Amino acid sequence: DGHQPFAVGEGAFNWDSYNQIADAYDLSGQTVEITGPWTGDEKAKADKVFSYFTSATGATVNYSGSDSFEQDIVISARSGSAPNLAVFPQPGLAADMASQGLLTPLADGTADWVRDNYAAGQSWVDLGTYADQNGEDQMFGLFYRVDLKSLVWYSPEAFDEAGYDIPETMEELKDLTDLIVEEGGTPWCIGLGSGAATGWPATDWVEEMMLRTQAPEDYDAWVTNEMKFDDPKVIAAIEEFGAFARNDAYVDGGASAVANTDFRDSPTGLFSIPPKCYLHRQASFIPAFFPEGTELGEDADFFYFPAFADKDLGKPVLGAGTLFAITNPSEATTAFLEFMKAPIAHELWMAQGGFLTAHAGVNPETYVEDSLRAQGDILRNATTFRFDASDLMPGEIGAGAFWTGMVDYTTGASAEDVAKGIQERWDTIQ
Amino acid sequence: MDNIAGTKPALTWAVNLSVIFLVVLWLIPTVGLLVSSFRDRDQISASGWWLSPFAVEQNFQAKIPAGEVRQDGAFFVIEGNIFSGGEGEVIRFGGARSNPTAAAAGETAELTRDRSLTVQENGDFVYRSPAEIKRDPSVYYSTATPPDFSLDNYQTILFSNNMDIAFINTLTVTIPATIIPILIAAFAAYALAWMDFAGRGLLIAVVVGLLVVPLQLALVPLLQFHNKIGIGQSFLGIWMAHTGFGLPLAIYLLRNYMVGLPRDIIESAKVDGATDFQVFTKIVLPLSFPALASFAIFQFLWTWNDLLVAKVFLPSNAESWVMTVKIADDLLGSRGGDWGILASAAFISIAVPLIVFFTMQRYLVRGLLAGSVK
Amino acid sequence: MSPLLQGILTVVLGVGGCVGYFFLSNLILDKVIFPPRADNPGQNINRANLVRPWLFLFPAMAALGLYLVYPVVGSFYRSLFNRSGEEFIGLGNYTTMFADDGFRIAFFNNMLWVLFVPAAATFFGLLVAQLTDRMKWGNIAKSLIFMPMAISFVGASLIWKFVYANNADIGLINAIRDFFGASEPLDVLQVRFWNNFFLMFILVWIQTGFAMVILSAALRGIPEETIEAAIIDGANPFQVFFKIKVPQIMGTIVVVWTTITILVLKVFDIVYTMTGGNFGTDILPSYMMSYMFRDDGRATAVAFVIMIVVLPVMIWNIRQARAEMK
Amino acid sequence: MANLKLTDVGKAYGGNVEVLKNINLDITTGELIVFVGPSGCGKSTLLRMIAGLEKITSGELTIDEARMNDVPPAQRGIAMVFQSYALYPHMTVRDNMAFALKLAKKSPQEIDEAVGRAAKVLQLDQYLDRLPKALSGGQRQRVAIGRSIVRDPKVYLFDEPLSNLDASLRVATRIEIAQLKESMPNSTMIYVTHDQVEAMTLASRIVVLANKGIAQVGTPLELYERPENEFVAQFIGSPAMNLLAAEIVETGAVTTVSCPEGGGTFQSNVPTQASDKGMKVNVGIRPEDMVPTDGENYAFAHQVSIVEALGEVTQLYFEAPSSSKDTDTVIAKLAGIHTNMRGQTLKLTADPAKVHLFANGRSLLYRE
Amino acid sequence: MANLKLTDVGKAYGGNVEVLKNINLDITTGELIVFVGPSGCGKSTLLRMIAGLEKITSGELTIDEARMNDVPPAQRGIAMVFQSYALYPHMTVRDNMAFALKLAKKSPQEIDEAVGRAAKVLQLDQYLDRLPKALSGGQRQRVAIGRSIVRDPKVYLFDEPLSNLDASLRVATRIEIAQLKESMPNSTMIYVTHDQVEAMTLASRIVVLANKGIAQVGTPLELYERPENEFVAQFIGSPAMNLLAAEIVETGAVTTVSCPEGGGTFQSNVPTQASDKGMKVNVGIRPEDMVPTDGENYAFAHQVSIVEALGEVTQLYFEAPSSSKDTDTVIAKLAGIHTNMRGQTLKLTADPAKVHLFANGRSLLYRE
Ligand SMILES: Nc1ncnc2c1ncn2[C@@H]1O[C@H](COP(=O)(O)OP(=O)(O)OP(=O)(O)O)[C@@H](O)[C@H]1O
Ligand SMILES: Nc1ncnc2c1ncn2[C@@H]1O[C@H](COP(=O)(O)OP(=O)(O)OP(=O)(O)O)[C@@H](O)[C@H]1O
Ligand SMILES: [Mg+2]
Ligand SMILES: [Mg+2]
Repeated sequence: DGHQPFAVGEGAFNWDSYNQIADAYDLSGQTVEITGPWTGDEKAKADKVFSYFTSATGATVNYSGSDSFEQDIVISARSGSAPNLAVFPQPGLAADMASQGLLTPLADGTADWVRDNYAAGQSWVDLGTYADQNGEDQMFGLFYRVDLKSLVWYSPEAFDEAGYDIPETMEELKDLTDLIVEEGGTPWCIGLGSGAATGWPATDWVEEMMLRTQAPEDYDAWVTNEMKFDDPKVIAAIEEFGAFARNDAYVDGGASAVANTDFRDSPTGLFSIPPKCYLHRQASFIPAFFPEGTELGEDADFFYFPAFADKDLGKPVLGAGTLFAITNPSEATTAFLEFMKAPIAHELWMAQGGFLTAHAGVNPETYVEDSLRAQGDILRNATTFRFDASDLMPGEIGAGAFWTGMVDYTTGASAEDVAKGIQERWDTIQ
Repeated sequence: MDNIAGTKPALTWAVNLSVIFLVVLWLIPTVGLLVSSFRDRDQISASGWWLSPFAVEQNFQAKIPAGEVRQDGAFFVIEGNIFSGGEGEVIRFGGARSNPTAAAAGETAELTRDRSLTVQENGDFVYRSPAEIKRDPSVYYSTATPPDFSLDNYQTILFSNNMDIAFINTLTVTIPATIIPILIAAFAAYALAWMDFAGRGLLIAVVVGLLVVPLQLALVPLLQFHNKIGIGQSFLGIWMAHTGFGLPLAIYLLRNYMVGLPRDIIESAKVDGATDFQVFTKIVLPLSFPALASFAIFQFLWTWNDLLVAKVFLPSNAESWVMTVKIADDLLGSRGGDWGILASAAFISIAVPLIVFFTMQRYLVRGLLAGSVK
Repeated sequence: MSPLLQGILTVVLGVGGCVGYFFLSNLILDKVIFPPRADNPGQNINRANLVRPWLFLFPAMAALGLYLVYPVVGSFYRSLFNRSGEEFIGLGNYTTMFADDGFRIAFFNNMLWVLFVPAAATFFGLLVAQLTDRMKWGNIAKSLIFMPMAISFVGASLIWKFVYANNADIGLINAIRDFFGASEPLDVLQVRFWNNFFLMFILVWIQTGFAMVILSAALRGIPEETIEAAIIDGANPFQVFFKIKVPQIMGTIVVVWTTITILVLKVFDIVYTMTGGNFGTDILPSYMMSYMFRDDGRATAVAFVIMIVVLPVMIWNIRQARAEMK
Repeated sequence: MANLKLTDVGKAYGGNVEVLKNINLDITTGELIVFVGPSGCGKSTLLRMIAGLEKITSGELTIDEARMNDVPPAQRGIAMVFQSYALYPHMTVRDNMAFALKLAKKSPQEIDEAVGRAAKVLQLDQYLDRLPKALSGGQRQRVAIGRSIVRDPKVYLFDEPLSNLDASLRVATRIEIAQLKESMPNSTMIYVTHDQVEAMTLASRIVVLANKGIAQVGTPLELYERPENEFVAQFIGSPAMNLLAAEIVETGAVTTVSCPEGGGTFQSNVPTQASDKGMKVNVGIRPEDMVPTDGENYAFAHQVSIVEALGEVTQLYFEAPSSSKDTDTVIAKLAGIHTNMRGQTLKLTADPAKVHLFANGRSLLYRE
Repeated sequence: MANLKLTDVGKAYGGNVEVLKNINLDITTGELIVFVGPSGCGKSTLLRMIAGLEKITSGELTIDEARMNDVPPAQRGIAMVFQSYALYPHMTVRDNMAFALKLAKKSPQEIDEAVGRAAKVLQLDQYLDRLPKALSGGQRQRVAIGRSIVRDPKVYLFDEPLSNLDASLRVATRIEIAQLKESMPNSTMIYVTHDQVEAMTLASRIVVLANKGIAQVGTPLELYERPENEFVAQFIGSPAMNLLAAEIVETGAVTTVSCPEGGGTFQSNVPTQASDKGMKVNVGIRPEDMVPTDGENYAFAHQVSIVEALGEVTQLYFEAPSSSKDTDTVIAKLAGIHTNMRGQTLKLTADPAKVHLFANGRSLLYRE
């Protein structure tokens, strides 16, 4: 709704950037239609951000969020009733639509701007650049909002009482895991259940392991299938994941519980008394599913999912993000994207919580919590940043075969078989 | 039939008992959902719904503010009440999260590093530590929590913004989307059942075949079509879409019912001078009430619970949301795992269809055709 | 204009329009195009009667043609193209599909569903319809059994999570196992092969209400006298049921069976939300959904396989219709 | 053995539409009882109560001394032909007839034989494999009859079983039924019919139902010759008995009544007492008993308004004289063909033995 | 005006079950035609073809010279009473009767009046607001009749409309129908019945159907007095005409036949030619024409096996003598009540005017 939580001109926000937009545009009477995956609370936050665009330019913003965004946007774009902008949670889908001519490229110069203004700018440009209908690469996607994946959540209190220390390396993490088992506890909570999308949390694990066992170039090759899915390197990464998930002693409920426990329920084990587990690897959004009243920093905290000390791969970070793409251009749309580039648009959400950004020009003070700021730091300190591979793979793989393959793997199939199956599937779509 | 003499009571009993058994079998899952709809998410994942009416022993954590530490010899001591003055009854307690029920109330639990903890039933505790107390210690205890039901989930749904509009929108979609296909289908069914023309068998086959067309295939071309003719995403569009999608089943059900009507009655009406139109409206339609009512129930249910068609054919702004969209995208959205809300949503959306079912059930009458022919 | 008002207006206009269409078109046909007063009334009336069925059928056929036939034909055409829709690959989608293990599993499971669900739902529906037929609280019992019908598939899946959950504190089945001393909870949805039946039972649970409503209407249409005659002939309640009632409502049973079969071939929600097609529970519609909007060629190819699966049911129905028309 | 006893039986539909009350009837084994009565008087209802298809609202029904009110139909040992046939639409004629036998676990030969026999009697042989919907009305009715006669029940209930049959088939079937009855002296038969001939020829006793109760029970001839009341008098015999208003002028073993139509007096063999003199009575004379006369003492004189020549007999209709009661027209039936009588004025009288006297609707024969 | 003409009309069900063939019939305005014939001979079928409810397989139907084969029922100007009633189950009796009138856009008063009148005639007044399922069989049938007589069509088609009515109501209704017919000289009526009396009294002409075709058409008395063939002879009249095998011994205006049962010869008024002498014939005598005789020249002599006293008449059954044909039993019908005749041996003869002669099934009267 239109209620603005922060008065214009007050606080640590970059109000200058707001004023620039306000001065440059007068769009009264125009509308920007946007659809995206944010619903519920996130939609409310986004609406608040957008309301500043309205107050600056006079243009109305209609954002509607949908749980089945991926399906909805394809239908509406194909049938010619697409909104002006779409917020894609996965570059893969955007690339698909770009190749079908359903997206309009961003204004010239956007690529340069991103390169200059985003941390690790080139990688964001690459992630937003796809082949159009004619096979020419164009920049279609502007990233706004980043999720950080390489986090392990824990209860500081439980750690404290048990005297556990935050592991700095993967080796230490494995030792800690064994130690917890020795002391009669269960170290991990892992849940792959997510209805039709069951299995996706496991893909994150595998991607993390890829980044921690192989060079980033290998990761990139894997994403594009230059390196086959059944490459021994990939299989090794899968088995690294299996070392955690397929060990009955390591996971709450035993290995068989992994596949069908809802990912939204799985973190609650951290907070039960006695604890059902001590560790939970999941992206930055997961606190939304912690029990009511859980205070970040106090009752729950995170640490970086560490890298192997004996591999010289630095501190790789896995992330994901949403991007804006034009599905139906208009004057107001162009203006809106300008607004999205402005630091204020990022700060306004940072101040509401649950938002990370790669925009270098924002004022970190506007992060509402320390923990977010800390995540921001992880992002900033990353030596390697890679985007979620499954989001980049073709839908049938990244949002299909990969998911189900991982479920098969956790329920007993061998990594080779699973990887081979996925590769076969990949072969059929080329 | 109800008048038949000497129905055996044993048989009646057996019938009653089997029905009770079936009803219970059918009801158990739903009862689970109903009960869960009154509980919050944490409770739902803490204990089974069948235990919810009973008090359960649950473990809690109480933080002890380290403020008023008292020195007692070599020990640092904190005293107080874990309920901080409130009511409560401790059953067991412990000093470590990993062993929250180490000792019974009133006993003293020896903790690591020579610390000890005593908690009375009423929550009074004494915490003793040989070392200085740096961090607020926690006491873990178990207590019987009484069953906790609330209407919160329902409140969340019913009083969330614009739920009234969504409700009205849903009705706006469902009512025409129920009536119009029935009407069109009834005519077609009559033609397929009682009119003689070439290609009738083929048409029937086509209708049966179309029953199986997956909706998803049709969405894009249809929305394209609607955009082309200028309907776009609108209520008119969704009515038409539901009509199209509902027709095969409607025609199929109605036709099958109508062919069962006695031929003599229809012929008699024709001899009485009725045109086909009149035969249809005055004879066939009234006599087909059971089939019309059955189909109305199903079409209503289907449109009422539909999410996909609503999302595709209605504009995506909040003013046009129907309840399913509202619940799926707005209320559940980021809270996909909130079973309590899901459960209450399921129950709220069940209410109207059940009312429809009850009202329509009256038309599923016996002996509608009795006395008409020998 | 408020949508409610708009809705009421459309109901009135729509219904009025439909009735008006049928009424006026008949009137015009009879009075204007083929007036019976011409030299040969019989001929004109007959011409009118040749046209009339099509008047009755026109709206339905237009809607069906536009909303179903046209997309289907378009889709079939689409299924001959590759993923991007640019390259014509003939039956390529079909051949790759048949070579796919996932498809074969889905197909096999789907056959299980097609055999089991309609049979079980019809059986239970008939059972309930018959048992409650003359019962005092029959209507209440029926409403309770009908209730699952009114719950959305998503709601239903949630309900069954409370039964199947792999946790004695949430899932009823595991709670019962726990009560009888089973140590480890069992995820019934991961028990290969049988998990299909656990999923199927959800649909049976839902669809029994449908079968019950239709069959109960049919049971009530049976002429009482034939039942009385059978009773006098010495038939016991079972014989009355199986030899008199069931044969007389056979047509309706076919209808119910067909409808549920077709539903089985369309419903993916249950599998989708309960297991996401994992653990060997995929069925064709959910298999199709994993391609839908990504690779339309493949998705529509699956759709056509589904339509072919239903062919025997169609033929059965056409036979039945022929027999009735005699 | 099948003694049927109805004691004070009554029936009300839906609790208030009273259809029958205080029916008392004793039927002994081997009887063939015919129910007759005006359409809608409750014949089918009574039959259905005996069958157990309608609950008995009040009173008691016993078969062989056993109370039957609450015994289910199947246990009563009855076979029934429904007025509406009630054929099983999904079974062929053969299966319709064999159904009860199959239920009774008869051997296939037995069944075949019984069905074949019944089909032959009812001339249904060539239709055995048809479904009921491909039969004519009469054929359907014959199947219904066939269905009951293949069985061997204690009690047969026939509800207008021949109404759709042609005359010759009707006679043949009627005779079949009579023979069937004779061959099974231990079974009882209750038969509803509107056909006088059927009633008269078949019945060991006839029950006339009217006004929710029994008007008279008796052998066919009793009812014909000595009707208890005007209702029965007019109901039995076709066309109905003519009733003429008159006054008793002389009493005794033979009663003389005046006839207001002029024509002075004429006699009836009904005895009266002296106190009856001057009593207003209705004189009942059956059309077939009316004889033309030239004498002075005729019962009735009028112009013939309609002549119906039926071949065997001719019926003459006289426009209702003011004195006739209840029926508007007086009818006389003369043997042979008399087509040229229209417009003639005829005087009619009757044999005193065939003149009935009714006072207040009741026959003077039955006075206490 | 309603002249109906059937030319070579035939009907086959499902393409092969031939039910009727070569039906030729000319019906002129104002006639009341009665169809009779054995059950299943195709009466209803013919009626339904005239109504347009059944396609005419071959031949042509015209009404007032307009070919009707393909005209839908509503346009033929007919009203019909179905053998199966075919009441509208969801309408009250009143609405059932008013339906056609409402369709014809009659004014409410007109409708009320017409329905009221019909209800009164049919004694349905008190049932006007009931649904068909709460009516007795006869009441339903009356509603069906009422439904047709409230209208004013060109052609009435009645399919056994009185079969479920009691005798008195039947007579009354029959007379109503006759009067209705009379009051509408421009309408034509076709009436199917199994009741001889109905057929004889109502019909201006009777059509006897048999063996897929028409056996004879004629006025009732023609059929009774001069049946063309044995079938009609036996079909008309109840009980059926007795047929006895005999041989012509003397020819001329009066024919003398021998009777093989002994008893020498007796006469028939059927004229024969000299060439007929010695011809084997069947002698037909109606039961009601049989008279007991003591003379030598009797037609038949036998012991009485069954006596049926119907009140008005008594029927005597004689066990079939070897010479009787077709019917197994010879029946005689004597006026009055004769209960004590069982076991007696009677000699029977008949008035020569009432003795029919048949050769090869056809009457000698109709020889070319
Ligand atoms: N649908 C049908 N298919 C085949 N044969 C049929 C069908 N309907 C009737 N018949 C046959 O046609 C013949 C004539 O039937 P119809 O009903 O006209 O007889 P009917 O003369 O009216 O007899 P009834 O006096 O018994 O009513 C019968 O032998 C009947 O079995
Ligand atoms: N379900 C019912 N509810 C109310 N009245 C009924 C019901 N069924 C029958 N009746 C009435 O009960 C009376 C007796 O009906 P019943 O069928 O016994 O008559 P019936 O003597 O067999 O007549 P018919 O000779 O016409 O068949 C009729 O007046 C009828 O209207
Ligand atoms: Mg009756
Ligand atoms: Mg007939």
